[in-house]
Amino acid sequence: MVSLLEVRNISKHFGGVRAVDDLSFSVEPGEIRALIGPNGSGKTTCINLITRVYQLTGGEIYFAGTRLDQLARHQIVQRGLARTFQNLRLFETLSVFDHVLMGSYLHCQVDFLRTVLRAGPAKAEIRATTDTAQELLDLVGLGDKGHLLARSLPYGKRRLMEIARALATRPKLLFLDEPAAGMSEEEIDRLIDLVRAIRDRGISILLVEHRMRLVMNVAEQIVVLNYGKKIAEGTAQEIQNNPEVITAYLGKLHEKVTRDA
Amino acid sequence: MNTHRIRNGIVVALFAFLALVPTYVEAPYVIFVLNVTCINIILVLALNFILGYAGQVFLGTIAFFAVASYTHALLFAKLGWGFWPSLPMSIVVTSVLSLLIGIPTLRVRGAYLALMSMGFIIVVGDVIKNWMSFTGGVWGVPNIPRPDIGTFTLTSNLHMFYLCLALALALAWLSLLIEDSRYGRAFKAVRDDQLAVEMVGVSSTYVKVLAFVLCGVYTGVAGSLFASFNVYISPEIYSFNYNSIFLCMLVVGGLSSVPGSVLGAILLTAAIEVLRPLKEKYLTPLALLIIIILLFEPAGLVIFIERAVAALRKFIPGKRLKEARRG
Amino acid sequence: MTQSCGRWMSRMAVVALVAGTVLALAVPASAGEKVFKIGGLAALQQGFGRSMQSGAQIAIDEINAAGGVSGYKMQITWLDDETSPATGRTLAQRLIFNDKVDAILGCHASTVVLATADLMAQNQILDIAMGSAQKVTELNNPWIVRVRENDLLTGKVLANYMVDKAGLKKIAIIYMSEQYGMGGRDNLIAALAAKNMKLVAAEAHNQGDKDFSSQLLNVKKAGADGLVLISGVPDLGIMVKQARQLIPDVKIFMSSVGATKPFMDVAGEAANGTFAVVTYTEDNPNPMVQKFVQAFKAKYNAPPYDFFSGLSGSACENAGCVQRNQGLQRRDRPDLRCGQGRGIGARTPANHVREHEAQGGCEGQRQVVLSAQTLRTGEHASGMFPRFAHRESGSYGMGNPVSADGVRAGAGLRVRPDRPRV
Amino acid sequence: MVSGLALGCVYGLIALGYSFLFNAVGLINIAQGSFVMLGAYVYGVWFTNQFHWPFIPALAALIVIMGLFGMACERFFYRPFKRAHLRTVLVSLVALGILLGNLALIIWDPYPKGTKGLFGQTTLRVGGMAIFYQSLFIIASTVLLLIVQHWLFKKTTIGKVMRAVALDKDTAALMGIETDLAISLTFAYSSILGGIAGMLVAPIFSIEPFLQVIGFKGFGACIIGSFSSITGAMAGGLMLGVVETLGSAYISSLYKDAIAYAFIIAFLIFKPEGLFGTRSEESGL
Repeated sequence: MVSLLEVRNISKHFGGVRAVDDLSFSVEPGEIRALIGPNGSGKTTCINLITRVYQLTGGEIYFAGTRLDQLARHQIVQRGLARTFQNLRLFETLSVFDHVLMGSYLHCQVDFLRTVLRAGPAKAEIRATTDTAQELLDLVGLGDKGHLLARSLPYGKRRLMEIARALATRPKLLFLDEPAAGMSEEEIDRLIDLVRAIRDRGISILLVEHRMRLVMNVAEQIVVLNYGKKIAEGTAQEIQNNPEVITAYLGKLHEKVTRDA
Repeated sequence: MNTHRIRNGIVVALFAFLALVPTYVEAPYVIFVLNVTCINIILVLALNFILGYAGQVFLGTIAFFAVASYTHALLFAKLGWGFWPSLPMSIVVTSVLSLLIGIPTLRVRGAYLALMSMGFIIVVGDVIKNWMSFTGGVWGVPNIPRPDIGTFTLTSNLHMFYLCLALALALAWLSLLIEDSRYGRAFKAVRDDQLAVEMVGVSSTYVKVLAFVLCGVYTGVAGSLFASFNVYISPEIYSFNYNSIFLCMLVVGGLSSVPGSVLGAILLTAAIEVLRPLKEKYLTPLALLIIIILLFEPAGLVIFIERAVAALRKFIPGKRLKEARRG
Repeated sequence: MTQSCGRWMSRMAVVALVAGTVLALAVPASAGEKVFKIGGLAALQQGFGRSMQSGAQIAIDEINAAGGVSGYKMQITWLDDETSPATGRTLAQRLIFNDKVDAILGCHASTVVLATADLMAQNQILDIAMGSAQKVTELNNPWIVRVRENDLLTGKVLANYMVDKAGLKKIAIIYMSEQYGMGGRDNLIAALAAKNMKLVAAEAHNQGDKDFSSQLLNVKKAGADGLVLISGVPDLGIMVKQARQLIPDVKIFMSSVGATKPFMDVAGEAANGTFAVVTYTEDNPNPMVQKFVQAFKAKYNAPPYDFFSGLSGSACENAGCVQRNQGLQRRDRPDLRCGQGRGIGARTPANHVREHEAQGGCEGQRQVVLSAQTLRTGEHASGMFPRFAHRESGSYGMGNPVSADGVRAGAGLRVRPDRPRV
Repeated sequence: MVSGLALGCVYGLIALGYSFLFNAVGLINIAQGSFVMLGAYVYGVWFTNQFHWPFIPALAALIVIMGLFGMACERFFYRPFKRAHLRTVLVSLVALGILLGNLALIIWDPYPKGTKGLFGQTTLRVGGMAIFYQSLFIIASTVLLLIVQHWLFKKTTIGKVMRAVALDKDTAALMGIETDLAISLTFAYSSILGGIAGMLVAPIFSIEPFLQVIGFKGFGACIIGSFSSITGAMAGGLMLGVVETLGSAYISSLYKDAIAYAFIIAFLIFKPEGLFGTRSEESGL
């Protein structure tokens, strides 16, 4: 079986710094995979490389059998790969509803003139996208917030809105970049349900996350990075018992403890 | 939906106001200025696509305008094409040019784009001025005929005004429709965050080029109307001063707002005529006005009207009941 | 609440400030009883426009002090046309329909004159044009008269002097790529062709250029001994400076722009030893000219900057009389009588020039196009601007035997002999 | 060729003002040309033509005036829009340009003016060519200013503060740096640079409101060279000057500006980081 996403030996150097170094991993259809690692281990850089925000220094990326690293950013999304951002990227002047509608832009087929004049098939299309948007907002629990300006939402809700926006592009694979940051424990509970619900729609998920509660609860496979390199890969159970991972995480903790002492 | 109704209402009201002016004021000079107002409205709407909706600091609309007027003038006055064939032709030429300019230009952003647009104005000006055999060079193109409808020629400025007004209204309405469509949303999204737009699978370059082409189409119409209306065109018309005036109109009226663009064009065209006794000094109050508006109400003067209308509506019980019933 | 109130107060204060500025800048116009209204159109953002404004005011003050024209007081309203034909058209309408002017003192840019020509004819408004282009003549519009020299004449005068008097063999030109420069070039070529000569180099530059080295080097390569520069200020001044640096030996000739104070200011010492064709100079001993210059100095505390002041003054003096002389009376002003027109510039409509040319002679043409005062008396003694040392004057004017082809119009050619170079 | 070099130096000099502000605030000041114009007027018309001050006090006064003026511009035309969309800042600066151009017209009349400069019209004769001393003066001053700027930016505390602010305003503020003051000083310095450029070019060009346009060429120089490198800006200026001179000599003097802008635009499109810049990671992050 072909992997949905296959990352082969990618690396990224910023000047002399090797942010990502010869990294390979894959995501299978229908799975939730997590990418974890200490701060600065290259998790977000890795996502930025796959979505072409950064240029690769080396390596190849395949998505459902086709090569990704030659495409423009928007083409990657058109192939079925969507993402959210660690530091939220909102459209300042658009409402929550508009954000989600923006996500379904790429699936609109009707030509310019008929869309603008709302003639012929445009009407049906507008209705369809509006319905989808409402449905997605309901899914993430923002069903009644559609008319608000996105920037007026609290931090945690903005993250949910970004997820709805990404879902509106109808992805096969969704990257969630630290979705739990800034969320309360209660919100994380709901997020866990949401992530599972998304997966149940047949969308694979690559989760970059700090909050171990989320990762350990939802991820089926976990990839651990340290200094841009993969140091371990396996189920939650395996990772928790992997000595190298413990050193990477606890090593820091250990250092910190000794320093504090 | 409510804000949309207010917005559309203001546009209609502004155009109705313009249409009614000639019934009360018959002075030929006022009628003349009304024509200029309509052409300015179209130009400001054009600039609004790029600077307002898409947020790109491209200030070269005057160059598109020049190309459009020259295309129209040469086809109409020299080749005798007639107004109605020349109009779509100048729209096509201008939008193709804006496409050609748009694609490479859009790789650059912010102040780079601002400079490139200034350079573009200079290049277009140089070509028009120096390509004697084709454009008539510095002498311009004289005797551009007025448009005709059927067998009726719009020689009088009043008739010309109704044509300009109708076209301006149609284009303003089209702007409103575009704003409410997914394209309008995409323009604003590109302005707010290009990367996020690309990350929902939309090419930001495509969106920006679309804004450019729309700007080209609008300036195409404005250029055609202007050439026929003014009878004579020459390179001096398309000056930096005139260009800054569009910018003022848009900022003063309200960036990213159709009623704002229309209001800005009306107010400033009138203001410039009122400030004429200041002679060469009229740019000073205009520049101060921009700064003041940016400082106190970056959304432009139109926001005051919108607020006033919204406040008035609260006092109309019937409306409130109806809305309560609906909601 | 108080905060928003304070915010409002500060906003209102700013608005008041702006309104105040606007009002302070605006000059309220006063209305007389019996007035002859002139509308002034000029690029007031440029020096020429400013000169026209101040020069015309002198003449109007003088006329009004003497009781006006046939009892009509003269009054002038100036508007800035930015040398844009579009703005010019708008403003012409404003002047004609709103301010109800009787005559328009036209723009110095020929394109504006061309753009407004049809309005003048339709509304029977006399346009006293300042544009010097031959195209203005070709309009054949009886409502346009001109008080400035036709560019055609400048070309002829230059050719006559350079070839016949100075004996130059290789003449080159650098011109501004605007109507003024291009017209000047064509006229010079025509005038030289009449003498079986050709330009050895014709180079162009764009308005606002700062570096002319490539044009000057081409002229140098062509081995020119005489160089004609037809351009505007300040480009002309910078060009002369650079010409002195790159081709020190060439003789430099200019159109009337080369005899203006702004040119002198920019060119500085480099202006020494250059030649300029001009119809009006403030050191012309003609009492009329001197009276004008005195009045100007008294009012503005400075000498007139350029010929536009003088021409503009002359134009105003004539505005009243021309209409009657030409039978071009406005229907609504049958009572208007000819005043004491002293200049002759405006007396002949532009189409007369054409007739004369068609006949192959230029008799009378100078009267049409050249400033009246300096020509009629024939006593014009040209000079240099007093602030330059080594003054030595010569005159190439009316009655000069060199003008064998009958162009006796070169009265204003001002000769600025070479000064010994260091 | 020599004149191309001198012209290039002028462009480079103006480019310095742009590049300084860009390095410190990350802003391209489209009104820089107006600073040049203002410097030319203040120094040329007021100090030299009207007051007849000697060079040194006039230069000192120019520096003080331009510095204060730059700070005022920052206060009214930049600071209020610091957090707004870039478009707002740029529109505000365009308005500043219009305002200054028109005010110059009102304060000083619209007649173009000349000024003598330090060396008047005296020339140095080399072979068949005469070179204005003023041109040599411009080249020398430019080199001097280059060195000063390098030193100021890399070695002094104030330079370090400015660089810190440029890198990250918020962190710099947390470190106790008064970012507003630092930005204000940056504006002051770049305004002084503009003023000095104006002072230097006034004798070889002319003083008029239209002088603002020369700012665009300085900007172009930055694009060709680099905004982030001072030497780059200088080299870009020289290159632009030479291209302009050669373009008008071999192609057409009428399309000289068109050629120059085409050259700039080509650089923008194909090598946006400039000749001397390092390619920055193109990301919105």
